[in-house]
Amino acid sequence: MSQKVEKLIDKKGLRLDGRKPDELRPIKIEVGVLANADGSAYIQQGKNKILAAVYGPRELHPKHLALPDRTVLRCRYHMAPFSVQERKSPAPSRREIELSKVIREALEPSLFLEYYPRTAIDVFIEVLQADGGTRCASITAASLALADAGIPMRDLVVACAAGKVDDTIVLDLMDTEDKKGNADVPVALMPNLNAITLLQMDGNLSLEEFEKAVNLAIDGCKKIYAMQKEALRAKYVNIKEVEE
Amino acid sequence: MSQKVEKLIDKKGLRLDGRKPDELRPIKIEVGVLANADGSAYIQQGKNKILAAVYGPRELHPKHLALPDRTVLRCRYHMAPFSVQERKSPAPSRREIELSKVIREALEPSLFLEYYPRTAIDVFIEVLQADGGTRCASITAASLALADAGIPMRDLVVACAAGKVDDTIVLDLMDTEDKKGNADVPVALMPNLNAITLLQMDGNLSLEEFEKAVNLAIDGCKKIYAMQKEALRAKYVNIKEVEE
Amino acid sequence: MSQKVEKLIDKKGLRLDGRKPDELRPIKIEVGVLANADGSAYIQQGKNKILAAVYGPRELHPKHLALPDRTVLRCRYHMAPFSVQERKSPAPSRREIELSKVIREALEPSLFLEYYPRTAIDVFIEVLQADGGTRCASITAASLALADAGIPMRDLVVACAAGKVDDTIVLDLMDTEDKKGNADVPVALMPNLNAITLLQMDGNLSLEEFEKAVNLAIDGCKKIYAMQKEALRAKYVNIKEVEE
Amino acid sequence: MTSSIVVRVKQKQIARLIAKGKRLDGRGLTDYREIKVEEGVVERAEGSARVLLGKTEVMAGVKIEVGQPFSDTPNEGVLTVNAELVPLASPTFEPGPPDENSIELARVVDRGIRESKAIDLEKLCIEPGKKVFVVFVDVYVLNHDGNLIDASAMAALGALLNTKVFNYEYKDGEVKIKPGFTPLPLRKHPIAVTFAKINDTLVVDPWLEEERVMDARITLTIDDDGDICAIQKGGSGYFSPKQVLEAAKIAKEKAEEIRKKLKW
Amino acid sequence: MTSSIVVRVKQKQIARLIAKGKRLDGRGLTDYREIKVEEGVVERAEGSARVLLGKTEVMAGVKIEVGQPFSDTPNEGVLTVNAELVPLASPTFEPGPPDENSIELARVVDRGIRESKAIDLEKLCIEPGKKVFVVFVDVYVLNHDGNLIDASAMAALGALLNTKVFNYEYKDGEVKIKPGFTPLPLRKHPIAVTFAKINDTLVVDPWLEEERVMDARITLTIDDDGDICAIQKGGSGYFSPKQVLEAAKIAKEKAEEIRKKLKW
Amino acid sequence: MTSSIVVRVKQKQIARLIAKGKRLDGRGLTDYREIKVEEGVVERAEGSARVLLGKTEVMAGVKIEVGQPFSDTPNEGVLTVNAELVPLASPTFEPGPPDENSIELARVVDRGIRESKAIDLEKLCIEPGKKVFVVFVDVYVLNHDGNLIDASAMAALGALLNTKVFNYEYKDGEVKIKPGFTPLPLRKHPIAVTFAKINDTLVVDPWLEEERVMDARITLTIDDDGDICAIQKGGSGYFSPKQVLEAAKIAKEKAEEIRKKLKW
Repeated sequence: MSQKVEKLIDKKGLRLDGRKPDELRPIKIEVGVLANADGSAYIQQGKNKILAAVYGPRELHPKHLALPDRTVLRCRYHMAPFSVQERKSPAPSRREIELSKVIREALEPSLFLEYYPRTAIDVFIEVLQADGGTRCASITAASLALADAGIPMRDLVVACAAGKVDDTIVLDLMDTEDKKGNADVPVALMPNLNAITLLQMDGNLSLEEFEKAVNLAIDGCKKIYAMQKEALRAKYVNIKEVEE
Repeated sequence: MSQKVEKLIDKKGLRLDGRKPDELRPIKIEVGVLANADGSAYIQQGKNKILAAVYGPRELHPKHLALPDRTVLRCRYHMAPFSVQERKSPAPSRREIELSKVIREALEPSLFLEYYPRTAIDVFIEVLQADGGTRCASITAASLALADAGIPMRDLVVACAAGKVDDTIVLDLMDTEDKKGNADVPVALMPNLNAITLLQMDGNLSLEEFEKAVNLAIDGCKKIYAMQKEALRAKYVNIKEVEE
Repeated sequence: MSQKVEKLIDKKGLRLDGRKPDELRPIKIEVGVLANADGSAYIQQGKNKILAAVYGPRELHPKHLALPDRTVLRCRYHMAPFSVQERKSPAPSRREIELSKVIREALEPSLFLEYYPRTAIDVFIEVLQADGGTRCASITAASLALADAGIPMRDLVVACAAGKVDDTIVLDLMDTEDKKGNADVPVALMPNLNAITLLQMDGNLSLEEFEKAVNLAIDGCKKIYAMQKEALRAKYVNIKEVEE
Repeated sequence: MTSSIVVRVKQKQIARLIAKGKRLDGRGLTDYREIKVEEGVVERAEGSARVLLGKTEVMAGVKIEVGQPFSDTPNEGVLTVNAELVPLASPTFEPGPPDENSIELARVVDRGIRESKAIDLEKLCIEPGKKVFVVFVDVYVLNHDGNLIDASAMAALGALLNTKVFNYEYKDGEVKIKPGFTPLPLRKHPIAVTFAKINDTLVVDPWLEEERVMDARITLTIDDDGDICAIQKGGSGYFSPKQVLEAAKIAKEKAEEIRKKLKW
Repeated sequence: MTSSIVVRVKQKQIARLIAKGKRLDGRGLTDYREIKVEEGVVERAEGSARVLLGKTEVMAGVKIEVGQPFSDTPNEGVLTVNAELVPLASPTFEPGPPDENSIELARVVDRGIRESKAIDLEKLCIEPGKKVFVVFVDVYVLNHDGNLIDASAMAALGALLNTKVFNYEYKDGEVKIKPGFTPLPLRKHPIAVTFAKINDTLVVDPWLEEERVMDARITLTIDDDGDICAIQKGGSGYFSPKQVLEAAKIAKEKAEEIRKKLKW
Repeated sequence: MTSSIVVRVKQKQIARLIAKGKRLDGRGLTDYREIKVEEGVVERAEGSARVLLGKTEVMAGVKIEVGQPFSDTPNEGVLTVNAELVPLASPTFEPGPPDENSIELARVVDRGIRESKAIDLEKLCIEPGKKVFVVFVDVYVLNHDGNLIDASAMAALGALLNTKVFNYEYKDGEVKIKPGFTPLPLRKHPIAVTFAKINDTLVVDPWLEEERVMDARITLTIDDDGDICAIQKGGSGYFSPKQVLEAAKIAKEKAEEIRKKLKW
């Protein structure tokens, strides 16, 4: 009955999957992966597998929801029923509704919403497999999908969590660390503007630990930011090659 | 297993809470209790605690629901999840939907709906604690909230139930009397017009008993009507005092 | 626990209800049975009892669903809660939603949708008692209701199933045959145009058996078609008699 | 807008007639339209009936299932009444979940049956607190020409009157169905009588044209002893106390009349 | 309005080509687009597959849970197929509960698996009438470029083919998971073959441009023996009886072709 | 359109004041509005409280029921937080199921209680894996004048503080209620502190006028030890890392201040 708390960090200071505390999981990013969407991106971060698609700017139905002076950014974060251990009902859960909101608010600061009055931009995120940190990976992919759709932006938004596990501040928590650790701090960043666009936390951190965690998450964000830009470049190069 | 039917009226002719058959529960009424609403009122009747708020006349969405020749009166009677013994789901029950309708139809005759074409007046009722007779207390409070919102009216609507308990016709049934008694007859009245705007019944009454019960309920209504007017006066006096 | 598979066809080659393999159940059709609907029909086929009503062409709400160049045909197939062995929730099931779609698509080819731009024609089907083959009987009745509503059409649509039961191809399966048989092939037909407007199947049939079943179903359709026309004629005669 | 002018013209016409004690369809003020009740129309249901009240047509079906009792009435069966205003019955009915009108209709029919104690619910208990019979009454309006409440109450009662409960054996917490049926234990026959107030006059059994112009509506449900067991006022008008008492008296007479006529 | 003119121009162009036995994308009338199936793409699911049919992309995932059997099949496991037309797959898909299109898609895929008796559901019974395995097949459309039915049926089958059921011990009414897995007992490989009727001609595996101009659609699902196990006609047009039988013959050939190609 | 001009004018006015360290309602940048907490306002609930934060008014009620634990925490009671933005509280609230704002509000309040481990959930276990107490916290917003999160967190905590759990006897799988009550086992007092960022400056406890013009919002929930147990950023703006750390420091002070004042 009583669940033995397993050690999340071993004697060598390594984590369950062999990572060092400040090490990211393997990340694979691809841009422009879906044929119909105006923009799209795919991210694998550990066992997370996430697709993001962008449609728009486009007309908005029903029309009375349109705004005269700016575009309406809409965002849906959604998990496939088979993405988690126990089958998830496809109807949006309260968690998915909250995450859709905070992800939208993490992406909004990067966009020039006033460029496209009376329109909508739709961001659709589908988590095909979940392994902790899906909101962060979703933001990373969604921002790329927006860029791929040609939406002008101040900066890419990139996200990564830090947290506390067995009294150690660690980067990029995977599922088990998230559930059995002491705290999780997801952070979204526009690196060029040094602007935090998403910040959440649950768990227990002193002020000092919190500062450490935020800084570590920002470091992680910057590393992923480089991969984001590389993925964008890869797509343009491909297009060029195809065109030539 | 077998529930002993307790005596609802004792040898002295007094009820479970010590009241005489034709006695109202203690009532406390306050007008103008909510800052945002255009009009509001609070009523305590026995252990009932009910808030009513009015917004409007205001624009109505979606617009195609607007009427060219009169205002649309909308009414929502709603119980807080913690207002009853077993937690109530916040989604509207069939009972709440029916009560919303009959309360709206009890208030409508008092209003000059044709004064505000193409608008809506919204009456929102929240039962914070329920103890029998909530529909009546709700009407009493809602009518005051309408008056507080400055909506012109023919008369205040006031409501009170009578019923039959242990073969006695009694006034203003509380929860236990409602559930274990023989009949409950809620009545809403515009006293100056001698007009009954709500009448329901469930239980078993002969024609003679019914007549007695209606008359007793009307007496109760008239007593509460005096308190309604007093509560309105109290608010105006307060405003005056504040203004001076 | 183990359900003995009963014989669905006896030694004489007769079915559970005494029918021969290519025999229809008793059918009773009436046109113009509902006072409010623009057109209506009632069908009894075996123990199936089904009402169909048509309203329209009429205005369509919300208006943005209207089409500039044709009418919108809408169809609701719905079962009464008491129509089946175990009470059915009145909320539309997935099966009812699918059947509403295929019935609509079976009726559409018979109509000149472009005659009534910006309008809707509504077909409402209520299964009062179900006994296998309700989708076919519904189509037969709905097409008559459309005719009764005066909607111009290329031909009546008539439907009937064939199937396989105890290795025999049979016509017009009733409930038990449908559930315990090997295959069911509902077919809808516009007989004058030799056009199949609905075709479904479930079970297991070789190509040869399938061909036999389709041909048998078409034969059945043609027999019911005669009854359809007779029922229409009966109504007009009645009207004439009333007028005279 | 046009339609509301038509309504006003018709309203005047109806009102003028009523002032003379007459109605548009020729009835007297307290006359019902023709009532036809057909029982047992859906063999697959445990009970069923179809009611024609003039052109208003309502069907009711009863299904019996085994379920759990409510925790405050552990040794009583459960009664559930539902009403569907299916869209084939009227151009104004829309498909979708029950709206306030169908919910009110179901609850008024329910109240009549429940408060008259028509069904002996204690006889529908299988094991106290665990298993009881659940009686589903589904009211299905097929054509709406006014006074749905009275027609629905009659259809529901008609269906209950021919309802059979399957026989069973109860062992080790399992209900095993046995051959044969027992009639539903029915003790009372509540009749709903509805009035419309038009031009300050009460008329019984309003049809659709009258409902369109009425100020308010009141229904009284009367049991076999002539007692009132349920009342529902509807509509955005009001009644005087005198009118209410007058309605109660007429309702008692009308209910007796109907009960005799239908041999209920 | 413009879009419907474009549709009409394209319709003529597609129809003209089809009259010559050609198609806009260069295929022959009975040619499928390129088919790619990738199995086991979601490790967290008990089974999964991703199918590319030209640019149409569909994923399916299988989850296995312990649940109750249906009362009329007490010793069989339960199969549940669901399909989501998630809005990232097409500008015309909207978020929200399943609409008639996704319900039809799910039910056609379900029918193919169920009617071919592909899964040996009796082997998924744990205790008759009490506990069985429930097989959830979730079809997830990721890019819609036409012929979702065939792609979804393939994705569902591909996912079932690599589905593992966890080993268990059953004692005192409790299911205890044991180490290791057993493959899902799969006996058949139903293949759905869909035709569009355009200009009175049948074409196999319609892509989106063809679906936009087609009169009607028909799907035949064929099992390993070449028998038909499910059919679904869709769209607001019709077929002649001859066309239906022709489609059945072609479907049988195509299904065999695909089964060989995919080694199913 | 007009309203957005008004907003812009007010925005400038509010921003100009804040640049001088002042606020429209006279408060300092890190001052809370007046806080009033009234406990035990609904006798029928197991716990309840009403909070006034300036003109923002929130009520919370706690109900305790017996239910099942989650499968991953078999020996812990269950906490469920729900928030209703009932339409009487603001002209912008609409009746209907919870929208993203009320869901976020409920989840932020929930996180503060859950992550601070305020309730000793293990003490709410009746039989591991079978029966536990379920604690329903219902937050009911009665008047919205800004900063619903802090007011709701206080109302929830206030309600929990006076929550009584009924005594019981557990035998043969049945919970029998016994006379008397035990206080809910509460170990921590999490306080939510919310900041608005206006004109690149942080202000504590924003009221409605400030929320209308703010760029972004951040809430930090602080436990009795001064540790952070939950954070939520909201709104379509951003914060610099420095601002975030500054907010954390101020939140710690403010939480201590409030805890002292309310004697929590």
